[in-house]
Amino acid sequence: MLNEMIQTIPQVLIDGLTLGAVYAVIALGYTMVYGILELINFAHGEIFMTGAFIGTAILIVLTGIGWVSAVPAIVMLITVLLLTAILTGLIGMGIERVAYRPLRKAPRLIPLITAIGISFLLQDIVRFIAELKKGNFIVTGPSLFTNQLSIKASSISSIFNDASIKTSFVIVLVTAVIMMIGLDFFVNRTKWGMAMRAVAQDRETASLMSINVNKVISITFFIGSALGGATGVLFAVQYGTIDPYIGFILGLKAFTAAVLGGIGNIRGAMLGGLLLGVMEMFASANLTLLTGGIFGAEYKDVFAFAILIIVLLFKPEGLLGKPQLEKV
Amino acid sequence: MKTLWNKYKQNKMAHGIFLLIYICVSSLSLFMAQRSVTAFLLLLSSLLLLYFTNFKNLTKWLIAGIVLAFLLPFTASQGDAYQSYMEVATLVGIYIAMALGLNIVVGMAGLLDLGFVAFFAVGAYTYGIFATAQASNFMPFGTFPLSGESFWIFIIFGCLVAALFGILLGIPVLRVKGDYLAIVTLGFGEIIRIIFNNLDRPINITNGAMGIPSVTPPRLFGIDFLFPSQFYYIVLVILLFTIFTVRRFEHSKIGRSWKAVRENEIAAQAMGVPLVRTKLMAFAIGASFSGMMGVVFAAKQAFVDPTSFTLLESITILVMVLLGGMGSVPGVILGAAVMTILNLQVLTEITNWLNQLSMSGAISIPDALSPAKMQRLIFGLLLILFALYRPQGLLPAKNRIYDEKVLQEGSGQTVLGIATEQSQNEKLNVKEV
Amino acid sequence: GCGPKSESGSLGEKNDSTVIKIATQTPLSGGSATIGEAIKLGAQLGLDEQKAKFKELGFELQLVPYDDQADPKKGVANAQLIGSDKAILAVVGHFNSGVAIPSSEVYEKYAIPMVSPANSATDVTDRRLKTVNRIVARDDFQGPAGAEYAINKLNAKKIFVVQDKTAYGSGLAEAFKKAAEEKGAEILGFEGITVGEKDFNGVLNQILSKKPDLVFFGGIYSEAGLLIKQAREKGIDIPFMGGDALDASTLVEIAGDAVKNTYITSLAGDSTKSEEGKKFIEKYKAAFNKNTESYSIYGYDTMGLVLKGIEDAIKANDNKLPTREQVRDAVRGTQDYQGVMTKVSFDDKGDNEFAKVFIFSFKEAAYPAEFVGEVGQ
Amino acid sequence: MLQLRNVETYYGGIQALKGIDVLVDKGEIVTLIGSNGAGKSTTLKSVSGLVKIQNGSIVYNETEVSNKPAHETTLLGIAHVPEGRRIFPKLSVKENLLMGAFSVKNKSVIDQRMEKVFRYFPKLKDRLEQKGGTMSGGEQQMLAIGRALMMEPNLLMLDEPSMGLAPIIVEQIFEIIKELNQEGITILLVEQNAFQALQIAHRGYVIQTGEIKLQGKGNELLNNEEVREAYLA
Amino acid sequence: MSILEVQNLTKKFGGLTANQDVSMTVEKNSITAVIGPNGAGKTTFFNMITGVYQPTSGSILLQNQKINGLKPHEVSRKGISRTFQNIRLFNEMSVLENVLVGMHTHLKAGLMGILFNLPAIRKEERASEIKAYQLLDYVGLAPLLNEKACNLSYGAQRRLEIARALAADPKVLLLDEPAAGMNPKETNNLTQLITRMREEFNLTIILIEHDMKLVMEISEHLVVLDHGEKIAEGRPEDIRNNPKVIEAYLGTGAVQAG
Ligand SMILES: Nc1ncnc2c1ncn2[C@@H]1O[C@H](COP(=O)(O)OP(=O)(O)OP(=O)(O)O)[C@@H](O)[C@H]1O
Ligand SMILES: Nc1ncnc2c1ncn2[C@@H]1O[C@H](COP(=O)(O)OP(=O)(O)OP(=O)(O)O)[C@@H](O)[C@H]1O
Ligand SMILES: CC(C)C[C@H](N)C(=O)O
Ligand SMILES: [Mg+2]
Ligand SMILES: [Mg+2]
Repeated sequence: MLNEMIQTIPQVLIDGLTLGAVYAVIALGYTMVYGILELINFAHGEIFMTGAFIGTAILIVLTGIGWVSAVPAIVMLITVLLLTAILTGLIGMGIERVAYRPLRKAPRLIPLITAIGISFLLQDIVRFIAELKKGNFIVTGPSLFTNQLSIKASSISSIFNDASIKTSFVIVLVTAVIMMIGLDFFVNRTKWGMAMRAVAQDRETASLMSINVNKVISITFFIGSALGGATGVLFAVQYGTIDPYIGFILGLKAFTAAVLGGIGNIRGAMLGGLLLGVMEMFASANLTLLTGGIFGAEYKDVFAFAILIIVLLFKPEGLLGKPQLEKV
Repeated sequence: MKTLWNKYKQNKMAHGIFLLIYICVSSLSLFMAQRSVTAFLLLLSSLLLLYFTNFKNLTKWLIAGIVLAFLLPFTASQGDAYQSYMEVATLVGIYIAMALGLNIVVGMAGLLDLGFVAFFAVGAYTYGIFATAQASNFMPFGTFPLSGESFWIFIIFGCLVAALFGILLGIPVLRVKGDYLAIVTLGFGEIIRIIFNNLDRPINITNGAMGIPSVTPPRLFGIDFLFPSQFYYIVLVILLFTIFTVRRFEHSKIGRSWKAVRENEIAAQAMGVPLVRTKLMAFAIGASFSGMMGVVFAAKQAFVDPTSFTLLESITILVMVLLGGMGSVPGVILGAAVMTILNLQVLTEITNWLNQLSMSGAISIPDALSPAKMQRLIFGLLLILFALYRPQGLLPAKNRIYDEKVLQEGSGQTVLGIATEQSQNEKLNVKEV
Repeated sequence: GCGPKSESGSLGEKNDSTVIKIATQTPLSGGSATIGEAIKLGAQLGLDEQKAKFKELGFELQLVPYDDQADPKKGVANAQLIGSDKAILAVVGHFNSGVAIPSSEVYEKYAIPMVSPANSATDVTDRRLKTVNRIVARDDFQGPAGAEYAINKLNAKKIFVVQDKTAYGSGLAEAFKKAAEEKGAEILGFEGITVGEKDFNGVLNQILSKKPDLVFFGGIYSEAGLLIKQAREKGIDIPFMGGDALDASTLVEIAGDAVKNTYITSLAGDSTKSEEGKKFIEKYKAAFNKNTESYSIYGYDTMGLVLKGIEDAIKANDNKLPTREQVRDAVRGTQDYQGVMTKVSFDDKGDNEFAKVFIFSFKEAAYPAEFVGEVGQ
Repeated sequence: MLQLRNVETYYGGIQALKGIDVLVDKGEIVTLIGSNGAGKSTTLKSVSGLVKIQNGSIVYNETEVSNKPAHETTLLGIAHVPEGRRIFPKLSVKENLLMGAFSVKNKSVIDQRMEKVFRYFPKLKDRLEQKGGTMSGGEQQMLAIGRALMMEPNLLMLDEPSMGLAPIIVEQIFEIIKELNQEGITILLVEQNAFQALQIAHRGYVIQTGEIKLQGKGNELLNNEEVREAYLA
Repeated sequence: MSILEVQNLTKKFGGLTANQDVSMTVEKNSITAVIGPNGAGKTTFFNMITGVYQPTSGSILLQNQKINGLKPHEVSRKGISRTFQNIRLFNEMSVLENVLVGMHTHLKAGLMGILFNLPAIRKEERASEIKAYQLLDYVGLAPLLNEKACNLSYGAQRRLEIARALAADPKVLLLDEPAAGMNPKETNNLTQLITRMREEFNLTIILIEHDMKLVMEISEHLVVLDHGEKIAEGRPEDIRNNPKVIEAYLGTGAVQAG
């Protein structure tokens, strides 16, 4: 039994990391917005979904005019990523403007209502457009990367099986890491990043430092949503098929990941995402083995949530979160 | 104009007359126009009007009781739409009770709970399993399904089991704070749902995803409860009990300690409020209402399956609380009623109407925009508008107003710290605003 | 709508014909809206075609589509609305068995006949409600039919079963598993996935290491498409098999080339085969500017059957508006109704005696798949 | 330099300022004193733009600044050290100081200003990497003033800089205020510690429930019977 | 007779020692002041006594009973009540309700009693409302009883904290910088209130304060902390002239002012 588990580990790890990378980058968006506004932006999952659709639409259009075959896939990907990021970034900014800004002084949980409202709106609007254009809201985009690489894990040790990966996996992972490092640098090393952190801690005082708080919050939403949208593109590239309802579950998982890593913490979001992905993949591949068939793959979320709860019990602020000791 | 309005505001008589006329007109119109949702809603909103009158509490309760127990069912009963109104009214009652339960947890104790529907599920399954043959899969003794008479005991049972689960969930709560709590409860809710969805193996307890069909209907004095118009009364009774209980708690030592914990944990502890116990109590009591309604729901649907207990459901209940006004009992009642009626009746009717228009060719809509699919969109829009225009909730929470005169009087007869036996406390007249 | 009494029907009714409404209840929004929509449109086409005929009888036909959102609670609440609209004489629906079961408890109370174009779960008719009928095969017929084909024709000895943990998916998977075991195959695994998720590599890794001859999937096309696609990417090139819910063009769209070597047991035959089928497809396309789904034609046939029942009831009632009970009994009494796709005779439970299971194979990435066999009762 | 005319400010329905007139000339130290809730902080907030005024006008260096948002008034050279210090707790001391010079692009200017801050508060130089939130109350107050100085303001508004500080620190703070003023910074000071505030102020205003009750030279007010009775007793 | 005894109390936060071996004895019915520079560990000291922080080592005895290790609400039950340096009221609750929460430990109402609205519970509730009102009257907040706590002015909030603490009927009352943010006049009033309270409620009071005038005026005993350690202890006159205290804390000006 153990043998079987170990054999599949390289593959499980790779699959888990792919999924985890997607969780992680979505989690970054949650964490950023949360870090500044203490607002769980429940519409973030839908922004991710919108990004996936925008990206796919751009790809389809570009394919239509024969661009895709003319340029290398990677150039193509970067173009689509950037375009989508800008568009979803703008959408995010707009959402903040309409649905969150008027509620800054309202009780803390009220923006939750508008967030849910926005989610429903985005889902249906995207669905309308997709159905109008394609007659079906489940959309499969052109695939950019189809190569399979094989990792000879068995050459490391014979207890491992070989693993295969899509080239897109490498691209997803690399992009995700670049995004995280970029974001980390931006927030911790640049003046605007510092302004964001200042706004997060004390908006009023930040405005006394000549910081235009509204602008900073807009920028935060822009970046968070741009990341979300870009992740949507990565997702579409990796999994091929999207529908207007992908945002809900993925958003939920990503939010969980953000909390697991310590919400508000950028590296935490990354760690939480990757961990959650690997955990889930491990559970669905091995739970049956581990429990002798009593609990199967369908319990993978129970497994993941149980671990989350256990982690929070021992480290209530998440893995990388700093304990928020209230000075009494 | 303004003075007239002010006069009106102070005059009980005027209130009474206006209300009476209103109720008469709306019930008459419901009586006459049986398919009219508008009339039905108008009659329901007489309760809202009633809430704004300055009658004594007892009077208000009496009038509300008459409207709900007699007038509404009677006037609606004359036509075909009767059962569908009662179905909506029953579901409204169920959601109100749940929202009131969640309001204790979120609104009063300030604990963000995103897995609240789990308790509802627990209640529903408790009855569903024993009121069908399902229980014989794992219970070697006893004959199942239990008879419909057992339903009444199961209401209490569901209440207790849900409270127990509330405490179970509460235990992690002791350490986790704020939005972390949200995710822990969310996880808990999902865990419960997934477990119910999979407990057909190794022993078939919940029948898994297939759900449990043909749940025995409740039975009283040889009468089976089959129709919404019958369940309506069960729900009404439980709901009254719930409101009554919540009101009691709200203005008691326990209710105050919930709010104190919400406002400032550290100060609350320093004032002798035990954090753990207080929070657990909020979870348990909040859960118990859901548990009871879960039992009713299982009996009403005659079918229990895990898809009724998704995260979206928890979020919906939370939105009811937020929309109505966190911590405000009347607000939450209104919020739950508005959300449920919107979702189940108004939106369906609107889209049906639009649909007829488009089918009869009055307006032409591309298929992708078919009105039948627009419910969620409209719902989303409404949510945003509500939140933007009533950010404090429809009826924001208010503190109890104490009458200074009475307190002063009372003080005259007591020495600081020691209340004398004969202090005429009964006179203490507490008003709600 | 908010109009006056229902008997007088809806807006702007000038002539004296009585309105008869037929409701559909299917998911029009949410993840499985494609087929829900297809059923509705099929039914709509069926109804539109017969409007003239009923006009002559002095009745005006109207379709009232309800969106059950694949949610039992919504289904039940809609059912109450349907029940209280006296003009509604029958229901075409549902798509999900999980919604059909509780909703039909309500129909039964109002004696509104329901005919399902899609629900295959055994509990739908096993509760022996007078109002509940279906024209498709049951899962305990479909599952074994698949098992039979997998073992005898595809030579599968070791089978891995995946299901989506919904009422439909697990019911079908259980039925398949049971039959396959009886027929001597070894079940290597019985795993669940989550509806709405997009990454099934975890379960696929199990399949990879267990090396079965065939994978059976109990679930819906959207997950199936991804499952198959991801399996092929992992190099799992054994046959996949699934049930009626895979019979949708979207499956091919999602899986692309990967769909090759996939077998489905369908409740709907190949409509392109017959002349009438082809005609239907054309009409449908002309009316809605959309391609048919397999269930479109079932929506159409169901509507035809329902209207036939109503017509019979009208005739039996001296050309007057029949009661719901009369319609209910007339529908249940259907014998040898010949639809475009299927023939229907209801037994005492409301199951169709002529229901068949058809087996299709995807030889290439095109929908519909190639017909390879059928199994009757 | 700064002139408030008939300023009225509301919090929701509550009127906190009922039409006050205050004048601060260049190079002065002007102090506002008054009991709790009199509206002292609100006056400062009205000037810096943290709250909106309903009525009246605020003119700074001939520019109308009424209802300009805070991030714009600060650019004009008005620095506001808010009540309760309001350090960014999770930013380091250095970052807190840098926030003060947020609008400055030139790096060498920033360095120069920082050196100047260290001249007043050498203690900060040793703690550059410490998180603001972990500093003691006195240190935080220094940091808050230092942060405001990074803006190189013409007008420095201080809201109760001595609150909660040890007597020895209070003394230091008042010394520093005097020093800053001598360097040419105009100062508007709100204090509960009326005794010390009036001692260093050129002029003072007594504010009560949103209205100016008295005004005059610092030492005049110090010796005014009414003032002694109400605030110094 | 001593009511509270603290022995070798030490508190470490990671590397930082906030209190180091602090010992002291508090006489029943006395007013003791704890003073010291910012960050000396005064508030931390209060936090340990009230159970908010657990001491790293050392012990706290209330009437010869060990109370360290108890949770804050248990300490409160034992008869220690406090106010907070940074005001911690129940902001959204009314002024009267704030005081009612203070009485929490003394109310007997249980789940069933509340549910069935038993007469005894009703009576208790009414009596407690009256008592709360009297306490508000005592600190001069009676007319504001229905205001939300957060709408009160700063000084009023401090007084409300005191009323709330008194409602618990404590034996020992801890006040953390009660005069902060008050002008001299208000401080004077507070001084009188504190003295009166001690008499009328038979209290032992420990207070932290930076206002030397107040401290010197009302306290019988002073404890000076610096860097977490006790550097001096004694009567006000002695402390005022203690060079160590002057250097670390008082400075030269304050001595004159007081
Ligand atoms: N955010 C607010 N919301 C509502 N009312 C407020 C707010 N801030 C201040 N107030 C009210 O405005 C009035 C003036 O307050 P302000 O803070 O200006 O007083 P202050 O003179 O600075 O008092 P203190 O000495 O306590 O700081 C007070 O009555 C106060 O209660
Ligand atoms: N929860 C905590 N975590 C880490 N350090 C803390 C904590 N609480 C207090 N400290 C540190 O302990 C030291 C003593 O703090 P304390 O609040 O007791 O000082 P204080 O004497 O009350 O000062 P002040 O007069 O400014 O209120 C300070 O250096 C403070 O930063
Ligand atoms: C089309 C299918 C997914 C429907 C399924 N046969 C059911 O009964 O739910
Ligand atoms: Mg102030
Ligand atoms: Mg302190």
